[in-house]
Amino acid sequence: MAIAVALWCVIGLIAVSAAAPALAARPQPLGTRLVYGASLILTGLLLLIGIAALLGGADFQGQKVLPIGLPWIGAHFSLDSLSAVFLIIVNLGGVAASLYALGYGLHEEAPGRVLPFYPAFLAGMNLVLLSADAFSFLVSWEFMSLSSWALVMSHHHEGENRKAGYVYLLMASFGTLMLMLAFGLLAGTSGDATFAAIMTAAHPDWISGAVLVLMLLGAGSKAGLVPLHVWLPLAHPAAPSHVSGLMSGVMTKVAVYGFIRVVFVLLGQPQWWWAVLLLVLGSLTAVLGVLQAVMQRDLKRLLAYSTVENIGIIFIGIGLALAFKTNGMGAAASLAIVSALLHCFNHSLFKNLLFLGAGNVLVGTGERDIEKLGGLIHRMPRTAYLFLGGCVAISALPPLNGFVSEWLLLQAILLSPDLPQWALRFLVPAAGAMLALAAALAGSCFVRAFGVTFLGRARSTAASEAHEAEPVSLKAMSLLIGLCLLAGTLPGPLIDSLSPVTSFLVAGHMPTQPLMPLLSIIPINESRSSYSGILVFGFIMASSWIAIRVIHNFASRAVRRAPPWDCGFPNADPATQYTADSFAQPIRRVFGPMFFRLKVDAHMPRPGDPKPATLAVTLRDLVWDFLYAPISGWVMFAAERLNVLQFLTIRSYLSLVFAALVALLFLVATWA
Amino acid sequence: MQHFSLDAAHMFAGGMVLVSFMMLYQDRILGLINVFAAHAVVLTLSVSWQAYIQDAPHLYITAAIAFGLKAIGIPWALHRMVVRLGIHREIETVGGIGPTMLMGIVLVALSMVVMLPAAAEADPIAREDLALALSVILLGLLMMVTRQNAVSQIIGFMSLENGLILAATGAKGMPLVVEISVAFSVLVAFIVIGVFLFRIRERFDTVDTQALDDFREGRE
Amino acid sequence: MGLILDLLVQGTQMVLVLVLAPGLIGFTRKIKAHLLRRQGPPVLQPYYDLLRLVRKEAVLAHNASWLFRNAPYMIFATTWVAAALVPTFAANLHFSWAADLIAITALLGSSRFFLALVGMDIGTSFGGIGSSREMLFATLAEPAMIMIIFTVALVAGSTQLSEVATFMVTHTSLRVSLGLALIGLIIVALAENARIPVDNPATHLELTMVHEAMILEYSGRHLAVIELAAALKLLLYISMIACIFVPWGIAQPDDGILYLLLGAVTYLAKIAIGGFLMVVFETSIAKMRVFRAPEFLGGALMLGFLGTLLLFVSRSF
Amino acid sequence: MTAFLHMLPFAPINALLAVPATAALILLLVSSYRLGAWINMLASGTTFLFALTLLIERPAPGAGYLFVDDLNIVFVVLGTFVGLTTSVFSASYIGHELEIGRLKPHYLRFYHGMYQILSLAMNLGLTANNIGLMWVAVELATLTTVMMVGLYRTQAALEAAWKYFILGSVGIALALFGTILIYMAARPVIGEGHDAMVWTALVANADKFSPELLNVAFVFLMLGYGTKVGLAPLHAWLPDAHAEGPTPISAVLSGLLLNVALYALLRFKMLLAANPLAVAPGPLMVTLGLVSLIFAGFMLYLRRDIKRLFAYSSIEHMGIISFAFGMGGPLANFAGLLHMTMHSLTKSAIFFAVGQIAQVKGTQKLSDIRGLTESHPRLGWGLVIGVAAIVGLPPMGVFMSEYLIVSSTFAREPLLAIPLVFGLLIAFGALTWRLIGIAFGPPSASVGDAGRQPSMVPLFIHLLLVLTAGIFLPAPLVAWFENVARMLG
Repeated sequence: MAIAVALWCVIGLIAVSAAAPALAARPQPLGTRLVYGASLILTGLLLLIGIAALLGGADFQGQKVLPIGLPWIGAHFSLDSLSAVFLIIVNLGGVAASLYALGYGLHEEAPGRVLPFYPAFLAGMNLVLLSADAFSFLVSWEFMSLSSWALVMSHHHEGENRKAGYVYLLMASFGTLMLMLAFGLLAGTSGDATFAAIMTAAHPDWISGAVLVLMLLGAGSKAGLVPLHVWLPLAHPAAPSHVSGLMSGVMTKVAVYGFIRVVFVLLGQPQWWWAVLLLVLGSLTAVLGVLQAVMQRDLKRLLAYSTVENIGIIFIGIGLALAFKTNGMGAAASLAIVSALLHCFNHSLFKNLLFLGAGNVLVGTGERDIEKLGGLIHRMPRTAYLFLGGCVAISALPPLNGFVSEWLLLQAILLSPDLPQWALRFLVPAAGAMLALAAALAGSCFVRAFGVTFLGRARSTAASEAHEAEPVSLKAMSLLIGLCLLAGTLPGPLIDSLSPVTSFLVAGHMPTQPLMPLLSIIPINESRSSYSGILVFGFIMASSWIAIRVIHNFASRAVRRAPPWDCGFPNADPATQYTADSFAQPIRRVFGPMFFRLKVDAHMPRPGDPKPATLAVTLRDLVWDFLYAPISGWVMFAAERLNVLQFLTIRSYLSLVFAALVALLFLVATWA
Repeated sequence: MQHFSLDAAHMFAGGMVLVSFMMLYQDRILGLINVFAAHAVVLTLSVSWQAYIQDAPHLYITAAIAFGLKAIGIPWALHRMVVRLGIHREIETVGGIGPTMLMGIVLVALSMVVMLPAAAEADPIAREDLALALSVILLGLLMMVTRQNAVSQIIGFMSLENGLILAATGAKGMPLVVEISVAFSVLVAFIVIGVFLFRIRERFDTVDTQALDDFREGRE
Repeated sequence: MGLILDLLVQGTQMVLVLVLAPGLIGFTRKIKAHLLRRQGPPVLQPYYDLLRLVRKEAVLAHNASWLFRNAPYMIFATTWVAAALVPTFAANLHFSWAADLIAITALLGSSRFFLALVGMDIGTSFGGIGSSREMLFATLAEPAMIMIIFTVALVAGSTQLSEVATFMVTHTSLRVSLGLALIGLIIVALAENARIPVDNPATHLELTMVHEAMILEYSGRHLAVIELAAALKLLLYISMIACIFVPWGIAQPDDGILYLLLGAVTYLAKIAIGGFLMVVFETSIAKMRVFRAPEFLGGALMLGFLGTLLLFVSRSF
Repeated sequence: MTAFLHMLPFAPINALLAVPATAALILLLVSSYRLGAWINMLASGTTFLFALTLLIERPAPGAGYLFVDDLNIVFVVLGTFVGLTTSVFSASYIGHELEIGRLKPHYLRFYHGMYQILSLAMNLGLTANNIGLMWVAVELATLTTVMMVGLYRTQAALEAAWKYFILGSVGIALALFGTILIYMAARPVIGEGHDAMVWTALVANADKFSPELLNVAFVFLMLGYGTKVGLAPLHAWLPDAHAEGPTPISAVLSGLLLNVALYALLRFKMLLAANPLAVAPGPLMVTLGLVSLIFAGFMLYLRRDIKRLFAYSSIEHMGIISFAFGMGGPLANFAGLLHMTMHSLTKSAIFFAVGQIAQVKGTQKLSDIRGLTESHPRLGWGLVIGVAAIVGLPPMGVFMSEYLIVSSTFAREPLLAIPLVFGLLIAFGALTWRLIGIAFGPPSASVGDAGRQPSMVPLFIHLLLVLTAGIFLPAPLVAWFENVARMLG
């Protein structure tokens, strides 16, 4: 029943999409409001369905077969606890983004390029979650890519964006082809590609292994696993901000869903080396992603790189879950998978929030380069407040939600000494160290992002004349920050609600989280570790309240405004502030030579020479340099070489025919 | 009688291969045209012989077309054209006459190797004919590939076609042979007219290729 | 009844750390002055300073934002909560379940996060320098801390400090990993508290300071709160080291009042010794260049990682 | 309906030939180009209707030179449909060409006549129950298209026509030799004369033919008809012929003529497959298919002419289709048929768009065509959808066929799937790169108006069909395709 309603909602989204070109052509506020309003309602419904399916259990789950798609098997759709979890993630993001766009969308210069694809994008993501056969899954998957690609291309006048769109489309197609191969292997020669049939079939070890690798290539490229992440920081920022938020916060989670669905549900018993692969890739992704993020000057690109980092963290969690599952450690596996799922949820909240904040900044100032911003906290106080909340959450600081999932993941890592495989035992602590490093770097990254953008003094007139965003957009962000706080302070019910998923995926579940005492969460048992978000939050609130009360009541409340002190040498020029690049300099100096082939050309003129000193910093993306540049080089080389064949004389072409004929005749002669 | 008819058919077909070799050897255009005319004459004889032994009068039409068009009409037209365009000089070859001849021998051997076992069940006339016809076809192709002059390439194509007619007439009782030979004659006529009309002088690739690059795809 | 006592002990602990923290600063300054053959200010001087600061009016730069005014309380609150959660004289307090070692580290991370932000709020170059360097140290110190926590947690089977303390009292044994962790923890503590050789708490030489650079623009009550938070942090680290590595004497909340008193006395002795050792170390070493500090902290990270690995390996035998 | 068909004084199958033939004669006499265009559309429409009647009732097998079975009816219906839509597109396209003076009215009389003769030739080739007749039809089709390619009489157009002509003639000669060999193989079994060239008889007796002779024959047929299909390395005529001729002809070439040649190949493949001793034709087709796919993929990168670009994409898709048929088996054959259908529809739609683009931009140079979605939204988005379909993005039909090909290949022969996927990606990279350049960015200058209304209709009809097929294939169609796939073995 619920599945039917969900499908109707998706159809509704597609219908909105189809009607959108006509609406976009109308006088603007109306069309924009109608499209986003409809999307808001439909995603809201889907969200409710997701919640009902997760909490209500079997009553709200189910199967449906439609006579479309691949002719022999039709299109299978189903809703189970796993898809319900991601349905919640996707549609929560959809609700927030649609709400936000009710305000933000009015600033869109070319609504005709956004409105038709936005609902389609939402529909595509939902369809991926509902699909229960390989073909529908792939169609939905690629439909999702294609509609988001169109959104990326909506600001197509900038060459950067066109390049981003190209790389994105290419990588998306690569991913889909890899998934196609994976499903080809799974479905076997029979061609029966329903998930139910795949699940019941037995897969030899080498097939499962190959499928895992293909899934890593396919789903990993969509999620943004290093080294397949290159498209992500290009494409996510290029889209309108609410779409960037959806792509970063939500679409990457759909990729994670695809990975979990295939690897945990369809493949059956994992092998331990899978975990090794995942842990290595995950750690690499987390650290490289965040290091790149620290170096970025483009606010939205910074956020996109931070998405790469978080995907790394999620994959570490998934890898751990696989490692535990292989060895039959159900409780530990459930802890790891819960941490990964929870992080998916959390990341979708705060990354969406941050992108929406970046959207406000973009609308308010027209700038994405943080070096040209500064002091926005005065002109856009509410955005600043909300963005700060997002920064705290993503930096994994208590009492917000980012901390909870990373804490759970660290707890899961602490269980790894019980693993029997040596490689894993060495690898897991290393992954833990990388995770901690990534988390710490993320802190730095967001201090820099918030500090340079919102604090200090305006570095350009655009920044000094910024204006606050629409109230409705701010409401959408408030909704997200509220959820961040809720998930951070009361994670217990969330974890409890995930238990059907964990028993489904890894045949184990975490201890039922007691509501009392102290509303704390307990990964394994009480004496091992516990954390109570609400209590920590309460403590912090109470003690800061006490501090303020005490000081204001018993001491001075007087305030005097004065010029800044700055050790006695305040300089009125905003250019004397610390810039984003200078903020990143120490980290660049420590990690740059290793990860970016850092080159610094500092040129100081001799004393007396009036020429300005120059400083040139070059950072190379090693993944690009060593993987993508050579590949595109080879392709172009081959194209150049083969292109000669376009300019031959007819005689030469005849010679080709002749040669083919003679060769084949030889073949036949020797055959006989 | 059976034996004799087989020998005669064999002789004519072999004659065609021989003339094909002569064409490969020619390095003057006018000479080449003459040899081609001889090629067509041998074909005419061969087809007539087949018409006789197969008792298939319609093949005489084919023979007549071969004689009228290829032994007389086209050589005459080509003669005039060559003279008028002033290209009755040496033919540029690719790789020289000697290697081409050698290659030709290899091709003949190849067609024997391919066809003789393949057509083992066919009756002997057809078998020999087929093998020799294949040789003629391959030699014709070889000629097209190794000559840079348009006229000699046309001649190569026509000798290839002669090989086809040889094969078709050799296949006893094959229907549509006449139609096919007519269709081919139309094709050949088109080619000749094309060369003539579009003044494709030196080679098939007509005009100045540099100029074309502007319009077509030059290298980036 | 038990609950009330629990809450009472918990409350005592919260007040105790607050009261003790400036004292520890004063004590270390005094010792340091003695070691340098100076008279030094009285031990109670930090209390006087704080009182004086609190009474003064606060001077804010023209472009200071709301964040600038509110952050000191956030910094103080998170540090205080963290400090209150570390067992001092008694373990297994009622609220100790609220957060484990990792959470305590993260709480300190929160306070640092806000500190680094306010360093950038006024838009001065010194503030930026301070924040930038502070975050660099943090990027290395935090993973080091996590690895140390791993080591400890794997030995004790818990990340809960009270559990760790109880375990250490009952299962005393010498372990290489713990030794490595101790050294690592000391390095982290020095860095986190802006002590020599990473930073100099007493300096106002602009280009070398880190912590002081961030709070350069603060005055009056805001400065007082931040200073108090810094003092709390020092106390917290020393308590933490004491609680993990020399947990003897820590009382349980349901022990008698006598045990609690005993715990308090031993605790005082422990932090005094801790402070003393720190000062001795500080006076015997020179401050490093800023870019030597990453190597120093990297060392702590390596030690922590080594400790963890050794444990993983030793488990299998 | 059936009763109505019986009331007709002639069999519908003959009408497939008679209508174009009559129309051609009339068209050669009509001098007004408008009237000519209308007659052309009318004749194409009538032919299409008659082709549809074949779905309802087929002529009895056996007698006559023509026959209809499950296989060729797919081609006939598809071919006449594309012929119809192209004639509609052509009407408005040619009008514009006339206005700008690229074509003269008396060329058009010739053009329309040729169009119908081409239609005749293709219908004959598809329905002929005689390999000799089929060969003649294919040659006729080649000659007419050569004429049409050279229609503009520019240096480049003549060059392209000439190249096409020469390479096509050689191909046709090779095919003829193959045909003769097939006859030779059949003669001892079936007996002399007409019967030994009749399809139905050939297939029925193929298992008794000399396998060696069949092998050699297939080599010649593969190369001969393969030239027409445009498989690398026999493809050289194809890009230039597409690029230099009038765009409706490019659409017909890609959407129709290549299919006719492919159809011939499939017939002979069936013949070989029916003989257990003959060498399997599959590997040869797979190899040539892969070579074409990868080669064309690389060639796409450095193209500068928009029509040549899509011509190479046709080579690529012909490669995929031959690959699928070469793989064989019900799934791959089904996929091959579907892919062929989808490619015909999509590629001709793309050429419809491209023709208009070249007209509104006044150039075929890729570098001078930019920002179409902005300057001509409907045309631009039409092209975007078309290219998205042709590169195999869902929810278009090509995606379904590519999915079937790739997944079934990987399940059976993993090593073959790797070059396949590689080729697909290479081509994808080039086409999307070009697409982004054409459709997005700041628009380049336009010369003409946005094109006439009617010519958008064929474009969107084709795209709609492709979209529908990607989502929903009607059960009868599936059953029918499955039947054909089984036939192909």
